Amino acid sequence: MTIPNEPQITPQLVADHGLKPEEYQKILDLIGREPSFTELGIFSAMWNEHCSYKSSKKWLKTLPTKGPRVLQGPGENAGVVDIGDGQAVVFKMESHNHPSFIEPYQGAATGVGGILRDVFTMGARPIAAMNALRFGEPDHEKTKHLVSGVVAGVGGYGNSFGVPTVGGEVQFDARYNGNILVNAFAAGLADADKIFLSEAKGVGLPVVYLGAKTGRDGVGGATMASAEFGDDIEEKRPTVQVGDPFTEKRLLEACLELMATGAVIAIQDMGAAGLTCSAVEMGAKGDLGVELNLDAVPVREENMTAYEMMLSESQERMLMVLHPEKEAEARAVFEKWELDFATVGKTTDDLRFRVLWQGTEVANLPIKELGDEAPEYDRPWVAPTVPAPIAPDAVPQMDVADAVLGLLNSANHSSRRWVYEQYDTLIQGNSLQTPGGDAGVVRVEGHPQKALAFSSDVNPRYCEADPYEGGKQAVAECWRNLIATGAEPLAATDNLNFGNPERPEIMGQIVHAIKGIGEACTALEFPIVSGNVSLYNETNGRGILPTPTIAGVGLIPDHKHMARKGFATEGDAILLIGAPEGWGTHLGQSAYLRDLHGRREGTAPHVDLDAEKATGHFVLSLIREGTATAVHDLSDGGLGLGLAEMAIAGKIGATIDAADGNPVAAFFGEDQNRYLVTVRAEDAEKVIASAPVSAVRIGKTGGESLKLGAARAISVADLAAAYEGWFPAFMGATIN
Amino acid sequence: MKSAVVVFPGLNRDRDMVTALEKIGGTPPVVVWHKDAELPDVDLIVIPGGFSYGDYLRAGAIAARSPMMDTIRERAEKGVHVLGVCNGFQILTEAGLLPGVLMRNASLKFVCKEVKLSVANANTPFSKEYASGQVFRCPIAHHDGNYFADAETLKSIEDNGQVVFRYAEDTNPNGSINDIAGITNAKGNVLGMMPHPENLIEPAHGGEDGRGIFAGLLGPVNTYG
Amino acid sequence: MKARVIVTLKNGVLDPQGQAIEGSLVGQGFEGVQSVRQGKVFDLELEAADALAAETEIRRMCEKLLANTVIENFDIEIIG
Amino acid sequence: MKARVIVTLKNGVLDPQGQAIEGSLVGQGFEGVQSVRQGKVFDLELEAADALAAETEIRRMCEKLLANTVIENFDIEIIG
Ligand SMILES: Nc1ncnc2c1ncn2[C@@H]1O[C@H](COP(=O)(O)OP(=O)(O)O)[C@@H](O)[C@H]1O
Ligand SMILES: [Mg+2]
Repeated sequence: MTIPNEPQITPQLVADHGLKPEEYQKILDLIGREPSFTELGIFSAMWNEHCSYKSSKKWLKTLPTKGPRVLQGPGENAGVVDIGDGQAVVFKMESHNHPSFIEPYQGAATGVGGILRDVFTMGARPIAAMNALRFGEPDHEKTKHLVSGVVAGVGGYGNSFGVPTVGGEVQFDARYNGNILVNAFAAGLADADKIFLSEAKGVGLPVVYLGAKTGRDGVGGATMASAEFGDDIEEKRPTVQVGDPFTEKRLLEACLELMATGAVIAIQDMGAAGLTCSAVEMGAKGDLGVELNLDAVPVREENMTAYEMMLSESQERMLMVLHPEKEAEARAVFEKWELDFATVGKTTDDLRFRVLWQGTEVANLPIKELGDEAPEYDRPWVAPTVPAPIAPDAVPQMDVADAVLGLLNSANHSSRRWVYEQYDTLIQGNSLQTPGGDAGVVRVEGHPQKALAFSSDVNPRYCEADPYEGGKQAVAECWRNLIATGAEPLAATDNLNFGNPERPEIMGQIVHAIKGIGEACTALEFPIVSGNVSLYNETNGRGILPTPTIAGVGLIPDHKHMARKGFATEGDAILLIGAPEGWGTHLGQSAYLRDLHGRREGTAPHVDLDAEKATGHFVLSLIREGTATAVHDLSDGGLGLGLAEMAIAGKIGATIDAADGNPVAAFFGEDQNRYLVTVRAEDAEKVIASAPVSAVRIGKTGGESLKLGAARAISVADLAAAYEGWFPAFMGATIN
Repeated sequence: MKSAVVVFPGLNRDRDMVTALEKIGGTPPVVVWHKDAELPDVDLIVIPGGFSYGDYLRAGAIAARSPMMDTIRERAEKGVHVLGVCNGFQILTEAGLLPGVLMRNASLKFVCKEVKLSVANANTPFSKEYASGQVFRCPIAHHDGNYFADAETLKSIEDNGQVVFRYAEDTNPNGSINDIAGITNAKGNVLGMMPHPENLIEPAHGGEDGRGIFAGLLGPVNTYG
Repeated sequence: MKARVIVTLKNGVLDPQGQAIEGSLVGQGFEGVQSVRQGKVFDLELEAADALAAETEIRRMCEKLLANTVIENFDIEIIG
Repeated sequence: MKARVIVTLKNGVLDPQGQAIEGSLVGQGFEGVQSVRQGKVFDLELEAADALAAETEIRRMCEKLLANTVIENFDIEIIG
């Protein structure tokens, strides 16, 4: 064998590749010799946290991933769920946290590009996108620049590519000062019997490279994404990748056209660790070897080494295994779209991953073991300590009207219009609900009535206080948001963002959050069909709030029966469904405490999954039968904020009775599984009588102001001014 | 009436436009790839929105220099109707079929929302379904919609009635001079507009205000689907 | 052969980017800033017999594509 | 005082704009074109005690706003 060994492998070099000494020993044992430099790079890419899920795998396996509609669960580029009539929705969420902190525009843009590619790699045309964003505290010196750059980057890529952004989240908390979170979601539509997978089949078939040329972008990027930030962050900068949505748009059209010709046997996009991960996955899944000839790889820079080509994270690239007899047809498609097309290798029967470069073999590794033998850790963990409940008399009191206005005008509860108006929310002409409602809704093209709903949720404050309840709550809130539009929740994807798993307390958060997510998904019949893990979100030893983002998809069989959150007509009865006695009670970890009083105390609210399910199904039935005139789920900010949002969205006021107990608890408690539903006054009694869960009439819509119990009435115009005011005032005239 | 939608790489509202033309006109338009040898004989040529060639260099600049645009220019000279929406408008100005330029929005941000348009000239084939002065709703989605022309050009297009649509009721979203949202050429058979009437043509879109533009050109056939 | 082309907006043509940047700089405390105009630069590599040929060719590129001569001026510098 | 700032992409950073322009130029028959990289130019007017003060100030502007130093280099020329 002629594997060259330049440079010398030293312990330092091994450490620089993010490999622990015992992991390196495992490599030596596996291949029976010292790896070449290129091989070391390949191992580092395959065995880092990002690709191997080595810390989380054990726990991820416990999530429910099956259901009658699930066609493809985790393990492929995206999950696939049957929506009837021979169609399927394909979706996934993925993080681009570290790159976005380093270069917010390009980091966010390439995050969007990556997730879109995951979806169309499977043969689906993207029809909706969301973005869940978490930034540091508003007055941190970097925050504005990061918000401005990330939002511009998400828009810059998605708008040009041509997918409507229909939802997302934006939150601020000091715990993200040094590690922002950028989680991008995409969903696409495909024929259920035309899903493309990454498993290669057949020996001696051409492995074809498609799309953009390879540069030195992000060499070491996947390794970086799994490393904690230290103060040497500046040095990691040159690995930034630049996105090219124009190329991605052409790649989409070319791939779909190519798939239609029947030429594609297997396809895999080049994401993190590019050529390495994609080639190994295709071969390993199909029990085949792969031989790559790097001299055939289209490059855009001179003198690229084998190492650089194998680890490059240049964007907008794909790898395919094609039917040889269709190669000419395939090439013509790519030439039409002016994209690179090169046969760079072939499948083999020896189960080896061989890489040739300038006449030498620079890597020769056992392909299955590269993935299967990746280290898997059962990292030590300690159960999180749950804080004590807050005593009712420790809750600071405040005027209810002032509190509503204060929340509406706060960083975390104000309107996100400043953000989503920078996104194309209408393109494709199918958007039935654009951002601002409980979930984004798009019509299913080609079907007269069907629509899909999308929502992304998590409350990291709850997860910090109690990862188990917080995990449950994230799932329940997402499910609830889908229900609130009239959708039957189908399935979800998760994006688990945490700190350093090598700390037992962080690992404990992960374990408990996954347990909570799993239980909620099981109880609500809302399987997880894809997902992504982002660990090591820490700077100088301080971790982010545990943030397991849940993004869900729901099906609306007939969009005539779709609900919106704005009050629809004057004189409707307002019903509070699923609430405890006194309407609201739980103020621990509430928005009221944190955002109005600067206090983070108490327990996370408990989610009763049976009650959640019963309440949700009842609300769904009210929407389906056309009884509900408006629907809104209650989450952080409670009843007071929920009512204000309904009034602002519908431009109609309301008068609410006085609550029985403490007004602060009633209006700002964050008890779970609650919805606000309006119905025609004459329907109210019947609905209340038919409710299998608690349902109380709390007031009626009408007039130009919102009056909450004994508090002073606030005009809807003033509510709207407070709600719409915070974000533009905060951002001012920033330019990226 | 026969129509064609011309597609350059990077355009992305071509499918929206095809749907609108089909729903309103009753028959689907011919979709023409910019490199196709021939542009069929049609009465209306539409260049839809998007980011042709990524909008790199200047919005619409690269597509404007393609051979297809020479063909479209010849057809326009013969009196064929040409409609450019959003990127289509930018391409038409870059190609010199319409006066002025579309610069970066004054906010420097991409903006997608609904605005109000008023009809400044109802005597064009594109606006004849509306009344002069009528105000209607229309969505926008663009990064470079800030219309600019030098004083002389501006005076001449204003005097000639070439300004067809203006942003109304303080909804100018991009800093366009004189609130200009859509203009025609001197002859009146080429219209460019930044807003997207094709995204407001049916109840599911929340309104049908945009139909008039297509109905005027295609004849009002009502087919919802 | 290498060349640099600088494309700038003509006098009197609105420059929204320059204006916004000016505002932002002043807002960030750079109070001495009186005006900002933004333009583009293109660094080209091309095959050409000599500098003159290169310049002639580049001038045509500017007129045909690189500059929108309705609103922009261009300057060509042959670097060698 | 007048100054010109030229901002260019660092070596190796992908330049989709330059690529698209290159493709268009070649397509329009400028076959000698081998590579195009696009950058930005800012023409500034500012008040400053002298050229050195101006340059120091502009350097700060570049670092804070005009250039994205993660992927771009900048060059300052004081014109007078
Ligand atoms: N980054 C974003 N992109 C698009 N839409 C967003 C974004 N952030 C928030 N939104 C939208 O703003 C609305 C309010 O968000 P949020 O308060 O998180 O909703 P909810 O409480 O219903 O989960 C939702 O419609 C959401 O989709
Ligand atoms: Mg909601």
